[in-house]
Amino acid sequence: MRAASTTELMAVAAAREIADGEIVFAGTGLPMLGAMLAQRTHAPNMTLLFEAGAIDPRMLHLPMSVGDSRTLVGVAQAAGLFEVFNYILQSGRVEVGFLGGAQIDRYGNINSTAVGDYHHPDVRFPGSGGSADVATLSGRTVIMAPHERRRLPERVDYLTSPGWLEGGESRVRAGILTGGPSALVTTMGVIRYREASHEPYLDSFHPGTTPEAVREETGFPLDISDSTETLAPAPEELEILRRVVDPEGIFIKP
Amino acid sequence: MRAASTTELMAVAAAREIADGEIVFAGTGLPMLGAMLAQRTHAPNMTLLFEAGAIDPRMLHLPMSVGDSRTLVGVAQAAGLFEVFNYILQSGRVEVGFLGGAQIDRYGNINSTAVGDYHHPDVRFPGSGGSADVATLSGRTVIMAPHERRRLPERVDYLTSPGWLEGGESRVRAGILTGGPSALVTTMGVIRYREASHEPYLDSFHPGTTPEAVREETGFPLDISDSTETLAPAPEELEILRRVVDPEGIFIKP
Amino acid sequence: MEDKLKTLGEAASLIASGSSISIGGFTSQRHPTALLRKLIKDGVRDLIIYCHSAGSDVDLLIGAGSVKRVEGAYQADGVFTPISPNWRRFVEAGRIHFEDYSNASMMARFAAGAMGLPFMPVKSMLGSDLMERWGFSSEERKVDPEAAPAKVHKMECPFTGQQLALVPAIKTDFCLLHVQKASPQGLLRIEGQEFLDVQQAMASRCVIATCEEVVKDEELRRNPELNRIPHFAVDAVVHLPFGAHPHSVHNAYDYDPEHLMEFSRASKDDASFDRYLERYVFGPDSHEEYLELIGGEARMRALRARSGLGYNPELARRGGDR
Amino acid sequence: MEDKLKTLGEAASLIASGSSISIGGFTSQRHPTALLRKLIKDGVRDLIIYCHSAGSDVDLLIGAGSVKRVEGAYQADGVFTPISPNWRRFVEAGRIHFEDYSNASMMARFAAGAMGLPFMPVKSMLGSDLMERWGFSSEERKVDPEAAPAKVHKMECPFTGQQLALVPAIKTDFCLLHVQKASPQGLLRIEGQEFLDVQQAMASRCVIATCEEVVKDEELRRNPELNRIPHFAVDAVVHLPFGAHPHSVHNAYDYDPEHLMEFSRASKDDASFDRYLERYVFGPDSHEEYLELIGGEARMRALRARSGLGYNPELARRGGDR
Repeated sequence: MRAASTTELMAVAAAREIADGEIVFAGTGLPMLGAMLAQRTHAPNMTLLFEAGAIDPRMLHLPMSVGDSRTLVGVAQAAGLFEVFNYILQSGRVEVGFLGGAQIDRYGNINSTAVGDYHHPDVRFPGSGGSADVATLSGRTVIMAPHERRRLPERVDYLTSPGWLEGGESRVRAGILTGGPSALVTTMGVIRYREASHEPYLDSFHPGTTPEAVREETGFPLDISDSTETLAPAPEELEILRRVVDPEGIFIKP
Repeated sequence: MRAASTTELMAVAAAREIADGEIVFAGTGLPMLGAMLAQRTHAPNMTLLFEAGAIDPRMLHLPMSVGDSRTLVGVAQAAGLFEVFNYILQSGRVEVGFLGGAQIDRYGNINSTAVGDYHHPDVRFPGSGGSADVATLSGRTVIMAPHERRRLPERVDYLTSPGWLEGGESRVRAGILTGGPSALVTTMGVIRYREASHEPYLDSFHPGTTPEAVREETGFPLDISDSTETLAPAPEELEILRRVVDPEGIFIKP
Repeated sequence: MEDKLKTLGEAASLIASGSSISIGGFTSQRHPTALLRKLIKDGVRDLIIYCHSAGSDVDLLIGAGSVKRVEGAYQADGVFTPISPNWRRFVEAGRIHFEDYSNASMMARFAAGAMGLPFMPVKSMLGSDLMERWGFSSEERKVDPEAAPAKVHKMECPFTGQQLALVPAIKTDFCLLHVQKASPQGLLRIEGQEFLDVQQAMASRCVIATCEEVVKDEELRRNPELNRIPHFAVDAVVHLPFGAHPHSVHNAYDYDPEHLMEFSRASKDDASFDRYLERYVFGPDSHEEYLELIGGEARMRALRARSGLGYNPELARRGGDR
Repeated sequence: MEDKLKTLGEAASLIASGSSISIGGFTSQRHPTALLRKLIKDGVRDLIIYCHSAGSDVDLLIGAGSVKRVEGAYQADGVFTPISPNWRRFVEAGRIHFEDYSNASMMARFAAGAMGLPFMPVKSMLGSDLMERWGFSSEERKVDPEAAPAKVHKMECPFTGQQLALVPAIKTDFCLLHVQKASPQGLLRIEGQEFLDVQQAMASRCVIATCEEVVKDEELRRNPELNRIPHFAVDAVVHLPFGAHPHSVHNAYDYDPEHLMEFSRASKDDASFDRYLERYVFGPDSHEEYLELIGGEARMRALRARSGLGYNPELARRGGDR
């Protein structure tokens, strides 16, 4: 069997962040791969949600976006943004939310809006979508991003989606009473956050890299002292990912 | 043909308050008779609403309450309180609302709550239901009540549903920017309200009574100088009311 | 997925005295009445009830002495009982606590609870005694952990300057529903009007649904646009055909005018209502026995809805005149 | 009841330059794209757009120079174009005004408009630059009658003390939808996700719906639980099969990956996007001609949804790699 690609490694790492029975909010892209994989492996009783209106699908084909008809196969309810955001997310029922972002800073704050000046940006991104909402209102969040120094700065240019803000108690002080990032899964490893300080540390580095290389590619101080190598995907996980979750090769290039 | 009973007279008077094409909010009882009659006579394009969730029914049988399954025949939408109150009533789409009440005072304020002290009432009524909402948020309201002196006091014991409050501009001053009672249809006549002062006056007295008798049975000052006799129901109106709207004799006793 | 099918007894046993509850349905429609009878039989008391337009569901509990407090908007069974008789009797005698809102403001309070918000703004209540007269004083609220700290707050909109009423969210311990179809996993389908069932369910910590029919989860998922409450919000499902009697269930059966009038007549004083309870609540050993008591197959046939209408057009409805 | 059936041209002619609009659908799904092409062709400009998760619907209007301002949360076509290219290009060059919210806060703004409220409270936006950084200053807002007087207000809940964001209601001149089924009288049925169409429609002064199928009003009324927008809220209905192309319509057809990628490639600069507009917007004289141009019957067959799934599982989706 072909060794796991970085994309596959990340999808498997994402899947492992989901416990069976949890209610999971997923955005477009890698989070969908992870959620579909988890549903087909260790978390058959998880409930998946998409903000566009699909509540608990049993998808047969990978969606291209959270609004895709493919999210409606076997769904419990075909609803809309109003129901998902209000009755499920804001009411505090979501246990884990998956997010991406263009920049992720030291405390897991996400920028999906703009690099440079907000009004005259160097690069403009799509914007929050549901990201700020999921980051604020989920029980915990898992962030997925390519690991590049410029994408992991000390402080995001625009804080679209609140992570631990400035660390410590700053999130609660801002009026956000629950949640916060539990993991940042990147192309190089998995970063987590210390309990009270919410300082980031490297939990694991992917096979083929080193803790030092990860720290080198990170734009904020990163404690690597507790890191171990990321557990490689099991052959069954890769098999399901390639043959069942994404046989069309939408994300996973053969 | 048997002459019109008081109930029939009131139902016909209620029907005549509806113009074709209007959106009408109706409560249980006489308003339903009036609305069903209007829909079958001069207002075939009216839209009827019930707070329990029926939007634009074409009823075949008189409902016993606004939640009755009979309100669902031919309905455009079977929704709920959330949709009807928010998207239709509070958003300002309702043109005329029909209300009843235990006491109606000089300025068309309604008491459906209690006579005597609120905490230890002499008589306790069912409460507002949607009455306060319809009275506040409809384009205009038509109130229907038995004409008895004690039921038409100068001031209600408990102001459940705002009419013109203390008259003049007091309704707008209270923050209610639209609506107000346009007619009070009683067992003796039809009372309306002067434009700026919102003082009540007798617009018409039902056949068989006199303006003076109406004033005598009214607990607040009533200008009777402009009154004429209520136009008697047309034979077709009575026919439809008896044979089509209420053939079971739920409200109309044969 | 977890199977949440329970017996009526198992479901009722979840609810302790002193709990806050809301009950699905509207006046004489789609209440989980069999479940309410079971609660009374089990001796559940001191209930705190949040409702909008209640009927002889809440009035049954009031008459049985099971209710400590009602926050709601309306208590009547339409034409059958224009004022719920036990409600009237208990309020006039000072035997229960109560606080009055309008239907739209109770709707907003449940919606706020369902949406995870501490309040909702409404344009209703302004200029009304609903705003000015409180059921419980600020002092009483301070010592009652279940009560909102205020009945309502008046607010000036920071965008437009217009006046609004802010009403406090409701979050109940239990929401009790009766629906047409439920899956063993708790996915619920409602036919006809939803009333406020969705918002009441989502504003509750525990949802118990009795239903006319248990349907496979996969079957309900074939028409996901028709499902109204997701499985993960529901804790127990009880298969209980005719579980809303004497109230109606759209597409299943009509209200029972004879029984509603008997209820109304029985509510004139404690002694006669005790006889009603003895006969219909404490007497039957099961829901099946209750159904036999009210007339069995013949009565159920007489109430059964006609397909395509959702009610029985032949029903003798003038029970009040007999 | 009034017949509201209109031709595409009649419906488009209702919308004047400078109008505020919202557009139904979500990223690559169920947009009234044929109607948008017609607006561009008719020279409608200076549109003020309120959206949540828009895709190449709004991006088409931006690229055509029809947009003055966007208030929204997201601009992308999922995997096809992770950042809407015209949006990115126009914002970076300072060619349109914009203001950023989150999806839930835009949802709340539309809901407030639909519910007749001047604002809605949300728990989102706290701690975020969505709260702190405004697209338009207080001074700009004062001279712009269309803009809310403030982007957001922070509030302390008078009941609980918790912090909330209040977001201003949206009321648009027009809401443009594409749905599966509509009656000539304007009753609308939506299959699959509603997205935010209901709230957007109810928050608009004029609703124009294009649809796959015109169905008799009586027919839609046979399943009233499935209808989503009442006839009296809708002003015009246009029968326009494949009217959402290149976007998908659940149960009808899939998105068109080839066309979406062509759109994306064409959006790299004004000159190439002008060629796209020339070919697909200004070229065809009618919607029928447009459908011929994109491949006619053969292409439509390739996109057609499989019954029971709602999309086409055989669709070649890796357009990006070709």
